[in-house]
Amino acid sequence: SNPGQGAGAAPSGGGGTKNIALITGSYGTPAAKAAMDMLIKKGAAEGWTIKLQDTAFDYNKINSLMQDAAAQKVDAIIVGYTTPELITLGMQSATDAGVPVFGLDAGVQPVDQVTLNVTSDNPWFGKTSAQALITLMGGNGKGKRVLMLEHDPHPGVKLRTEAAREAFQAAGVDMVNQVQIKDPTSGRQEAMNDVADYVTAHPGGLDGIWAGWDDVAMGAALALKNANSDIPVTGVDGTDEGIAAIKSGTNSLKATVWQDWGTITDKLVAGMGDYFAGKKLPANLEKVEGKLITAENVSQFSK
Amino acid sequence: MTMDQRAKTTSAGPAAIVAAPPRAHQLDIGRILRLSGTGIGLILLIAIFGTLRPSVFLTVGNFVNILEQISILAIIAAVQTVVMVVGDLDMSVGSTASLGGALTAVLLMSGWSIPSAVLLALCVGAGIGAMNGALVAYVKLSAFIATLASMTSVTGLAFIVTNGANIFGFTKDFLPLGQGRFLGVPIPVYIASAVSLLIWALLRFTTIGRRWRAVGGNAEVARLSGIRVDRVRFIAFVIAGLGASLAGIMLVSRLASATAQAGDSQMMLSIAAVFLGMTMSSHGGANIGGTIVGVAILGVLTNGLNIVGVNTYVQQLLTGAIIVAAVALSRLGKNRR
Amino acid sequence: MTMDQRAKTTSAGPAAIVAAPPRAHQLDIGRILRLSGTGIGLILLIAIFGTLRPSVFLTVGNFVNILEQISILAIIAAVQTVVMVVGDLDMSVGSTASLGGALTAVLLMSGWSIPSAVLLALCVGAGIGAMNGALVAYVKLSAFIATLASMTSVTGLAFIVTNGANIFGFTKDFLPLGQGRFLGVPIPVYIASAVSLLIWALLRFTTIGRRWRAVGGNAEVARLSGIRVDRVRFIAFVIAGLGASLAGIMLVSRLASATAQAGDSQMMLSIAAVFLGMTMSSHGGANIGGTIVGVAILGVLTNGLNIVGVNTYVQQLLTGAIIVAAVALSRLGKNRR
Amino acid sequence: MEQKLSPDSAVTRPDDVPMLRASSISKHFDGVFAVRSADLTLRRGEIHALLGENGAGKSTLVKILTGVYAPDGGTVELDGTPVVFRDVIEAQRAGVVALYQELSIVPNLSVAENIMMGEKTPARAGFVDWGRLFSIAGSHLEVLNQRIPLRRLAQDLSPVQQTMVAVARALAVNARVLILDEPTASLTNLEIVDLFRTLRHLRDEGVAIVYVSHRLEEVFELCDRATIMRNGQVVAAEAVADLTIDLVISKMVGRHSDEIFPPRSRHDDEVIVEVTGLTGRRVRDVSLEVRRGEILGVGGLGGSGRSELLRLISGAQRAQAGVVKLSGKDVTPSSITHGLDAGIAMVPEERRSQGVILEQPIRENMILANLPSVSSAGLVRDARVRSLANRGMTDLQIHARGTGQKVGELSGGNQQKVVLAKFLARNPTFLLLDEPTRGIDVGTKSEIYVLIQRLAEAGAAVLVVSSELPELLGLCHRILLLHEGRLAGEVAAEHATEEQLLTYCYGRTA
Ligand SMILES: Nc1ncnc2c1ncn2[C@@H]1O[C@H](COP(=O)(O)OP(=O)(O)OP(=O)(O)O)[C@@H](O)[C@H]1O
Ligand SMILES: Nc1ncnc2c1ncn2[C@@H]1O[C@H](COP(=O)(O)OP(=O)(O)OP(=O)(O)O)[C@@H](O)[C@H]1O
Ligand SMILES: [Mg+2]
Ligand SMILES: [Mg+2]
Repeated sequence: SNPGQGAGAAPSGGGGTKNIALITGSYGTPAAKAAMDMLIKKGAAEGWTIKLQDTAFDYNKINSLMQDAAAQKVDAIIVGYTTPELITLGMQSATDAGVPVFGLDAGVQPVDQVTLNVTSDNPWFGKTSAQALITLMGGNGKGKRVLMLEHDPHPGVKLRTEAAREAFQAAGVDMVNQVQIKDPTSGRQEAMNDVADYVTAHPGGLDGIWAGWDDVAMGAALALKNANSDIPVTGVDGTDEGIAAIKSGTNSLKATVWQDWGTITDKLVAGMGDYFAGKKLPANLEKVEGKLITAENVSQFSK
Repeated sequence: MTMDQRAKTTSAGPAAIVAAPPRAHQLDIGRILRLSGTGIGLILLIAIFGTLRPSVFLTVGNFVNILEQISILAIIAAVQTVVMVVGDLDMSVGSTASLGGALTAVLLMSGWSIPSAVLLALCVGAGIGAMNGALVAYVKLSAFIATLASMTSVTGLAFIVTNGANIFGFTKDFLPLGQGRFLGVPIPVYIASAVSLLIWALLRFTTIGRRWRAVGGNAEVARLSGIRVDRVRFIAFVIAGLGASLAGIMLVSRLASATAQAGDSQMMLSIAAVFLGMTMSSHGGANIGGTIVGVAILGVLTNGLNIVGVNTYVQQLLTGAIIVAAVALSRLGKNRR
Repeated sequence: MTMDQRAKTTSAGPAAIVAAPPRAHQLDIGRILRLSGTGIGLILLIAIFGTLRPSVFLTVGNFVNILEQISILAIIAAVQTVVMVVGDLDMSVGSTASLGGALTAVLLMSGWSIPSAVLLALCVGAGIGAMNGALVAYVKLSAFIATLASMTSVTGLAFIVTNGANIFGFTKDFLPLGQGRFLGVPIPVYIASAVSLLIWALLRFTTIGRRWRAVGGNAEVARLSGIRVDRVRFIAFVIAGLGASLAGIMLVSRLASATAQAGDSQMMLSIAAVFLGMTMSSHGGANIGGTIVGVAILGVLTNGLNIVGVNTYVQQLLTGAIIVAAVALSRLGKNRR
Repeated sequence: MEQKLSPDSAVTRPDDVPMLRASSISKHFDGVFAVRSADLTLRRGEIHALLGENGAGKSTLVKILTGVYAPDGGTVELDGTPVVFRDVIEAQRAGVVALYQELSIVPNLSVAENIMMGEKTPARAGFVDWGRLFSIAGSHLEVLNQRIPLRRLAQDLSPVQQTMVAVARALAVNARVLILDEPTASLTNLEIVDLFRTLRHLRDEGVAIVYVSHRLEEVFELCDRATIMRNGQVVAAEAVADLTIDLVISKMVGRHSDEIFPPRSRHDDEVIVEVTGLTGRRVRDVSLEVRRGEILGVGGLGGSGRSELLRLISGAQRAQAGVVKLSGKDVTPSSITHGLDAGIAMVPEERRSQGVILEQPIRENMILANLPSVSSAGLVRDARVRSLANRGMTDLQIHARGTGQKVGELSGGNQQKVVLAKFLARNPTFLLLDEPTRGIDVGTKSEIYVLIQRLAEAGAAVLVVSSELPELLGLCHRILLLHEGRLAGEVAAEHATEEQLLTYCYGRTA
């Protein structure tokens, strides 16, 4: 399994049985699922019961679930893959009920009502994957034509995208098309069709594809394979599938940014343990960077 | 029985008009089961969850929670009821809610006052309804395809309006609409009650309400009896657009943020609620009382399964099964021919 | 010929039909427009995109692209057509496709052979169809609510089967089903053509096809003519489940991965396609030819807008508008009193 | 353009200005004329019969007069002033009102609301005035001598009651011109008496009434003048006193009608149908026998259970008890399919909702009950379909453009023939006919009688349900009467009278 996943599972005190509600904006994407599962497992090692509830990015539902959890007086609520600013109602009901709220990859700014948010450094992901693509395109981005696969409604992906755009702009990359994926649940199919259409419309008109997450990157790679094109694609997440694709060497997906879920969940579990033990937490936001995976280092990450 | 009446008529000359239906139906258990099947379903659900987690589920706080959680759906389902009374269907209520909310958010952020932003968003909602209504009533497209198409277009519009982003950080004054409480009861609950009552009164007491029902019952007879069927259908869609937009605005206030698809999930739920409620009328048509019971079932179901702590996936599996069970219950008394 | 017959009839007997000015029928432009409105819409779309980007849009390569992109939808829409011929609607085809694909993927990963994995997934699809069919035909629930509920449950199942994960890494032998080509044409195109032809033949040449149409035309008349209406509707749903599952399996092969919701978006599209096609029959009913034109419209639209380089959001806006336009076109000849 | 008419001006007009005059009205559908250059003149205070065979264009003319259809040509004058009604509402405002054929009620509204629909709904500021609604609706039903609970949903009424509610709706508008398109098609004599009384009363108050009916006896009883149509054209307009039934028929069909009923044939003594103790919801313990070649009639009042009896025998409805035997074999059918396979076929009561699929072509309709015989190995053989359809067209003399024409475009009589053809192609040994000639003109009626008799002569047993007593008397060998679901009597048709039948219908044993 991935490095980090097994690491640092040491109990951090403040044990005892705890009922914890884990309410997530996303469980349908592989990366999110991996992180959630890891968190539940580590919590169990602490003696905590973590109940997961998925909302498929329905913020209204996140609010409702937080209200329900607050009404049940759970020991803590963890929100995943959402932005605390967008769920004020749920946050308020938790605060009113005296239930602490923790964040797993939840937004990027410190929010008062959140006890601790351990989050991926999405801008770093965007910047890093963009630079990797520039390297794959020959090192000098000037005039290189890149298609971007984005999804603005997802706060994390949006942050990545913005950082990637900045990096491309700085390098003089020509962002020829920025495609918004409409529905992430069928994202791979959409990406496949969109890239196929673009490549048909502009034969030889692309030097690379930047994708906001691995699933759509795989769709882009499939389309390129059908079009017999060998331009590089980069993703973000470091899913097992993405890693396998990079390792194969024959796939167009050449690089992805590995999100360090091991570290993120470790830090969150540790922070929660400290909180339950009555310790004061130094800050309520921690950002965790990831690692770039390319053909060179992929073997360290694959099973 | 009919024969008796008729036989009497024969001998008696001009007959006295019987003002109320005879009491023959008094102990028709099949009928009672049929008419209240969905209601029984609701009570059963409450009983089950109440037994499983009495200390949490059966509290005033949780009850208020459920009410708050279903308020927005209740509004959309109420206006969906109107469209379905007429015999049509509005697939665009979800996206209209999204757009209405998104538009309000964008306007607020660009400095509009709350009343003017809300008013414009309501007008846009009514406008979308009017477009749907025109396509269905005057161009005579099937309601399904017309509103499906407008759902797609309106979603596109909502994305354009928000530019795909989450919009948040409104003035605090806007938040009470969706988050405030009065006498311990959330404001949305009041609004939803008011809208439901209004729709109920419209359907029950007004001429337009009766015309909606007539058109839904038999449009051709209605037309030949001097009802302007086109106009009547048109108005139903306008109301749906208006109500959807209102719900969307409340949703944005409740969430303190707006996205292009925030309200989309309400569409299917609203239709499901109306269908659940349709079993509660003797003629099998959409009716506001039934719709509210339908909304309540959906609300109690989610809340209860959450509180009992059922795995999300299993929740979905159960939700479908329970909806079927609730509707099927009402079929029990019905199957003899 | 017809005219002659009629002229003879006039003198011959009662209830003769008098011929109007001879040419009136022959050149009924309204009727032609009405029956081919959607087809004209398709041709117009091709013409527009062809004019805007002739060198790209009007190439064999792009044509093959489009065909490949619509194959899976074509299969789902074809089986949806069957259900809609009977006068029902299947909202669960999308989630059944997802489940069928997911199940195949999970079975393949756990070492099943391709034929047995595919066969089991097809059976499960047919089973879901059978459940829908039983609820609609025998329990007599409305198709809308029954399949909406089963859509919810099946999605839950798909999540349970995949445990929410992305499943990938199948044996290479499985991929040609969705990715392979034969004589330069993608395999899915062959499969979609075969399925469409099969459904066409079923509807056109077989007794079950006639029964479907009779039940869709007037279920009571069909019943009183000795057609076992319940069984006939049941079979339609089974076919829908089967076809949806097949499409889902192909989707997984095409994407080389499976998720719990990969096929969900096909549901709305399939219904839209059938509705687009319904305008192409003289009785306004679902028909396979029209459905295929409907699928083609949706495919050409997305591909064309992509090729012309229209922004995603604007694409959505236009898609809705163009669907309305295509359907409305077919209404042109129809509105006189 | 709407015509404002003050009542005063109407009264002051001389009597020779007709209340309504339609001149040179034409209308065609899909290239075929339904009405061609038709004239109709209505005087104040007359009941005017509009007669013609099925498809003659009567209903179309009615719809043009009331704004449902826009005519291709022609003018309509009301009190000498030209009017153009763009829809029903404009016609209604001008006092021209119709009860349309085969369109009666809105099922999910109460009886009272059905009567007071559209602009008639009493309202204050958009709110329905329920008090007035019920009292006015009630008074209209009272005039018709109907005791129907005003709050009951119209869907729960019997077909007869539904028709009476629709009649009341037409009366509820203070019409100057009242048009009734076959109001009595599904009524029994009882209601007809009340209806006629009401119509005569309205006539005496100066209302001009157009009365469309295929029951010519009624016309002679009720009407003052008659306009007769054939093939969309008006062929005569005369005082009823100057006409005889034979004359009317000959003008309608363009030839002389001989006896409408064919001479009664003889039948075997061999009993081939034995029904014992049949019980359903309304039908109680009915037993009967039919012999080979016999035509057995079943009479009764509306709601007496005649249709249910047929449904129980045919398998359309499950019996609670009872046995049906065919040639000594127990074949009590559990479904229509089962019944058909055993040789029992039923032509249902409601043509448009139970008999034909209006949107589909003639040949598709004809094969519905015959799929096994036109197919092999699950495949429909087009050649067999064609030959079956063509045979049906010729045998029953169906007038249509071809077997591909939509049934909905045919006149009522031809639609009925399609239904008959569908079931006759099964060669049933026991044929059940529920109101086989309802709403059908005399010419077609007579053709259908001949057909029924041919079938009996060929060895089938036939059961005919009819609300028209002359039909039962003229066509059948023997007649059973139902009262409240039970057998109330049996008569041999040859020497029976209508009075005799009615006595049994009312449950009085003679
Ligand atoms: N909407 C329509 N579309 C096409 N043809 C029509 C339509 N309405 C009537 N027709 C045709 O016009 C002719 C006249 O029909 P109409 O209904 O006026 O006859 P009718 O005299 O009322 O007959 P019936 O006694 O059977 O009611 C028929 O041939 C009928 O098939
Ligand atoms: N008073 C009534 N209330 C509700 N339904 C009725 C009533 N009378 C009759 N029906 C229904 O109408 C249908 C026809 O009734 P039935 O078969 O008993 O009558 P019928 O003798 O054929 O008379 P008709 O066809 O003239 O009404 C039946 O399905 C019956 O249930
Ligand atoms: Mg007529
Ligand atoms: Mg009857």
